[in-house]
Amino acid sequence: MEAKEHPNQPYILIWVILLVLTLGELGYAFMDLPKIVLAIGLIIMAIWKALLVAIYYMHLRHEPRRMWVLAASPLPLAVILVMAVLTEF
Amino acid sequence: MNWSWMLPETVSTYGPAIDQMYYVILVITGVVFFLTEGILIAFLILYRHKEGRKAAYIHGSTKAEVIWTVTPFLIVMWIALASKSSWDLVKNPANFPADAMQLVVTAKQYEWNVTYAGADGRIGTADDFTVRNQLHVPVNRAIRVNLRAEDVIHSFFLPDFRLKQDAIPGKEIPVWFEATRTGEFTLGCAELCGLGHYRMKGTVYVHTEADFQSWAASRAEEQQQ
Amino acid sequence: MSTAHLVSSLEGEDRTQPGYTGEEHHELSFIRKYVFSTDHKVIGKQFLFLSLFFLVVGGALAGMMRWQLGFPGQPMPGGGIFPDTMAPGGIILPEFYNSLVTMHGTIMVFFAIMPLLVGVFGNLLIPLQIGAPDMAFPRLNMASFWLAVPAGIVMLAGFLVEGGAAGAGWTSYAPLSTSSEWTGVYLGQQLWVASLIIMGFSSLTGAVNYITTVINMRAPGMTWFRIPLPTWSLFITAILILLAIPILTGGLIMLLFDQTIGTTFFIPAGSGEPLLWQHIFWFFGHPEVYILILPAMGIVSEVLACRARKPIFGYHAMVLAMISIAFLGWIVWGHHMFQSGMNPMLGTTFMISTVVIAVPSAIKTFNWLGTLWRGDIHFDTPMLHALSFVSMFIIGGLSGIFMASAPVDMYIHDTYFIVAHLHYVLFGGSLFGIFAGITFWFPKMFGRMMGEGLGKIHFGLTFIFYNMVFFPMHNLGVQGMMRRIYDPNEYEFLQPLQEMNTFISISVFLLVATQFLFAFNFFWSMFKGRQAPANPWNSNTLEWTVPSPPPHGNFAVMPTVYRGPYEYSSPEVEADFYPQNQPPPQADA
Amino acid sequence: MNQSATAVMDHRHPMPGMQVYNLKLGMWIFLLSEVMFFTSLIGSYIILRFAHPDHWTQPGVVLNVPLTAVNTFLLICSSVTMVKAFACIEQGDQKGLKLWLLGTIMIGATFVGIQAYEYVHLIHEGFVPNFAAYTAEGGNLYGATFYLMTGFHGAHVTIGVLCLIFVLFRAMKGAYTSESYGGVEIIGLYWHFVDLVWIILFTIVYLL
Ligand code: HEA
Ligand code: HEA
Ligand code: CUA
Ligand SMILES: [Cu+2]
Repeated sequence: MEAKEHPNQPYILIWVILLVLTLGELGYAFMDLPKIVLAIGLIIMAIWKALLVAIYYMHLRHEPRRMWVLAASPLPLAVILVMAVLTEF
Repeated sequence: MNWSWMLPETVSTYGPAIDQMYYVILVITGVVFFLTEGILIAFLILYRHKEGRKAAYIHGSTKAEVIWTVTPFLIVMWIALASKSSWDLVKNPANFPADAMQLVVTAKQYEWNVTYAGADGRIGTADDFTVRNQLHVPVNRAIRVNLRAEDVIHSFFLPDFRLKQDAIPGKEIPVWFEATRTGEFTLGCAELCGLGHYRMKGTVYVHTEADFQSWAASRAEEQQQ
Repeated sequence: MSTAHLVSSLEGEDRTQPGYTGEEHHELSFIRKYVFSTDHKVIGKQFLFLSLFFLVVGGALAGMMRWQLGFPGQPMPGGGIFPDTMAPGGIILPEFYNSLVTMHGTIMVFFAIMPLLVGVFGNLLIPLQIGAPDMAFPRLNMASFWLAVPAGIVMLAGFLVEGGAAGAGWTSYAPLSTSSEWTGVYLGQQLWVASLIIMGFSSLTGAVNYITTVINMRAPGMTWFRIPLPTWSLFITAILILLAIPILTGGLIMLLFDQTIGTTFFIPAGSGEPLLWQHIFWFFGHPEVYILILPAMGIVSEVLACRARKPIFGYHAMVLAMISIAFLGWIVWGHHMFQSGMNPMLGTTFMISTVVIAVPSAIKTFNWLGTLWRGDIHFDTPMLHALSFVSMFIIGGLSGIFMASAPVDMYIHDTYFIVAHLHYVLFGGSLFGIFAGITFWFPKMFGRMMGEGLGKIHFGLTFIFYNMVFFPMHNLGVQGMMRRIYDPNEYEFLQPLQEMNTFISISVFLLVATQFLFAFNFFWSMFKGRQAPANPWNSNTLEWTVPSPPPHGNFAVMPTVYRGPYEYSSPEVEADFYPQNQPPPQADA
Repeated sequence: MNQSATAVMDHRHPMPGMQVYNLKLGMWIFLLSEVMFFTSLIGSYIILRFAHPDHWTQPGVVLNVPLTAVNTFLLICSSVTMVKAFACIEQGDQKGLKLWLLGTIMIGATFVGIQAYEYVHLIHEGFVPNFAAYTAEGGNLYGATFYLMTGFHGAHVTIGVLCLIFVLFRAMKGAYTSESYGGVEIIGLYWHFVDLVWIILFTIVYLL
């Protein structure tokens, strides 16, 4: 069984990273920076955190490659929708 | 009964270009239609079941498939690119004639209100006047219509001018047209807007320049009183 | 520990072990067997009856609409039964007409064609064609059907409440659909939203099930490129459903809040954006129309190959074409919004992506023709329907090219040209595909053959009347007749078209009358038809290797698959077919 | 062993499939549709905000960011407890499973509680989704989209808590073993996904 092969997971380490990132976000958000710089930084940190959760907690890194493809499949659609509609305004 | 595939006469400057695009597509699709349906019928006759016939054991042909992928691709891409110019001409405000006469058309359930600038030539001033369900324009002059809607979405449809544009509440959408001959034409609503949608119509009166001026003057006067 | 083991302990029984034959050993009560059944074949039949019922309802609504258009302002025969809020004295009111159009479109799309294709054939065919004993999640499958039923009831309830049924079109454009002040419809509009949200859950549970089943439950040897095309198409359709429906659900929820609790997502008076609704709707809506055609394409491919006794021409190309249709389907939604006031640059982008989608359709069309070429064509009823699918889909697809050209669409948008297009693809395409599918798999479903003579008469008349109904609509559109118009005679320039409208309406009545032949044939054959053998069409795919109808659990022994599904007229064997699970002659047995 | 079972052993005809058991695959597939669902909500928020920048206020003016930061912290912790529960049952540690599950449930419930508290406060201050009744600074679209997104996320957490209670209930009856832990794994997937959505929401709604 695939799961048996990973008894010692860096779960706690990831937890610490997530916390640090959250604190980082909080501090960063209230810095006096141009809006766009803020937005980019925050989005990068959010995506980073989301990826950590998906890869470690949802065990994507132990899944076959096909599962990655599956998991990523809706993302381009989401981007297309939002980007296209944004050009309206 | 009128089984014609010919479009009715068009009276706008860009109408002929749009009609031409339509006819080009009609010819292309017509050819494709007769070709494919003809082949289909021919095959049905040629290869109908007969005693002792065994079908050919063929899984496909890469060459044929490449041909019938690339050919339609080129044709349809050409259609899209050829359509682009009339589209930009009509709908892209950057390409609108600069000296166009300005009007405001406000749609609401179930009427069209057309606001003219009045004597000062500017909209939004006291001498503006508004007429209902009538759109009076001079011939051979570009008209820029700023479309508004008060309640729900309507669609400003001038079939003889080949123009259609939705009017959206909360937005002002510009379109333009230029009539090539005088006469009376239809203004319709082409977007379902409630139970009176079917009767939300008006008339377009295309006047000569002189007639238009005198009409406008008399309306402006009426408005003053 | 094996995967199968794990599943077994979760599900209480081992469904992936070979030789698993289901629960047939213990007798099931009537309720468990026919009402709350978890057997995919029974659920498929339940969907069949449900959606045929809604097809009849949708047809009846269409008939009433056509009465008004053909004979405007005249009392409907038998129309006296309607209350004065709908049709006083049998004369249809404008607001009732709007409800008819809306409910006709909605019911046909969401409650007739979609469940017919996805609910019926998805359930019936997927496990049988891949050699599985049942769906991956039989109970979820049952839930899918039992969500569709209340959704349908809620939808129909619109006709009973005060203010009548939803009347803002099947596209329900905001802000019209957000307030009774504008539609005159009260609860009906909200029931419409609620119903579609529930129906969305039904479709979603189905989709999760189909995708898992196809990925995980295939019999040994059933590689991706040995999957029969109907299953392929249903698999791709399920992915479209999975990703498109939630977008609609999100939009519907916002719409419902706008209608009920005073939010203003789509209401400009509260700085909402009406165009946002249109984007959301069509981002779902265009994939939706491919949801409505892809399974029919799969069915037709199967029937064509089988009845022409010839391998499908370009199997790989067929699969790739479906995948690219599904993919491109996500980036063309703007073609419904060319005249909506969207950014014209964006319009150009959508025009280009839209025409490109004609290419995979072209591949499919020509491959169907290629399949017929040098075949041995048997004109049975399913084949006739499949052939008319091909020829009618060509018409519908080609009319799509006119609209794809944004400047031409400027004139024909929201005219009967669009109505003609959508019925050519949806009736000429999807519904003929469904007729082909029903007549082809009827023996597998009910264990009896469908009447062939009556079937042919039904086909012939339907084909003729159908064209008499919808072909002239192109001409109406070319003359400029708008859609969703209660009485075209209001417009002077449309008055000369009345004759044609009457002609169409009379043809509709003939078309509807013809369908009684089908209904009769259907029910008569169910009870009195000739007993069907396991494989009446000499077909290759796995569902024909089991008895008609297949037993609970489908396969007595798990089949092994040796080859692709369309090995007709193979030189390797004497017969002109070569079932997928038949071992090769020189097998080292 | 019957004939078909031999076929499975036959190396020329391997069992196709993902090498992922049905339930897990199904959950992943379901989560993809959830991605699209939240796309429609979050996407609408982005678009509406972009179209009406004046309707939105700076972070911290209306919303209580520190409180929600605590909530974010809680949800992240609950992901760890969840994954610990899963790690325990993988090793066959029944007691650990139950304890960590219980912890996850408690934290999840606290999250929902804090969110409810936050809602009550905000509504009290006049930050409501309803247009007509809107009083606070910023415009009603802000309120409407805020409640829409956080509300549906909260509903997901609530459903997650209920499912976890069900799983805990089954765990008490010893339904899971180191051989059979699918139920724990898939509720875990769901739970982490909900956490993941919150990570995005917190950034977009509270910080940007
Ligand atoms: C099953 C459903 C289905 C299918 C398959 C299609 C297929 C297509 N549709 Fe259609 N469409 C609808 C259902 C469908 N549509 C519905 C319901 C509406 C109305 C919604 C509403 O407003 O209520 C609509 C509306 C609609 C519009 C909006 C019109 C408007 O409102 O103004 C447009 C515009 O581009 C369009 C385009 C197309 C195109 C380009 C295709 C293409 O996929 C077609 C491709 C096929 C072919 C082209 C034929 C085969 C190919 C060949 C034989 C090869 C050679 C061809 C060439 C070289 C041209 N459709
Ligand atoms: C999805 C498929 C579908 C189907 C099959 C149909 C079928 C028909 N449609 Fe419809 N139609 C739509 C989808 C469909 N339609 C949509 C999406 C719209 C747009 C709505 C909108 O604008 O909002 C529309 C709009 C529309 C209009 C435009 C209305 C307007 O704009 O004002 C018209 C007008 O004539 C029309 C007519 C018809 C007719 C006469 C039929 C006939 O073909 C009906 C014939 C009857 C049947 C096919 C039922 C027969 C029953 C059986 C075969 C089963 C019997 C078997 C057993 C009981 C065992 N339709
Ligand atoms: Cu205004 Cu239709
Ligand atoms: Cu489309």
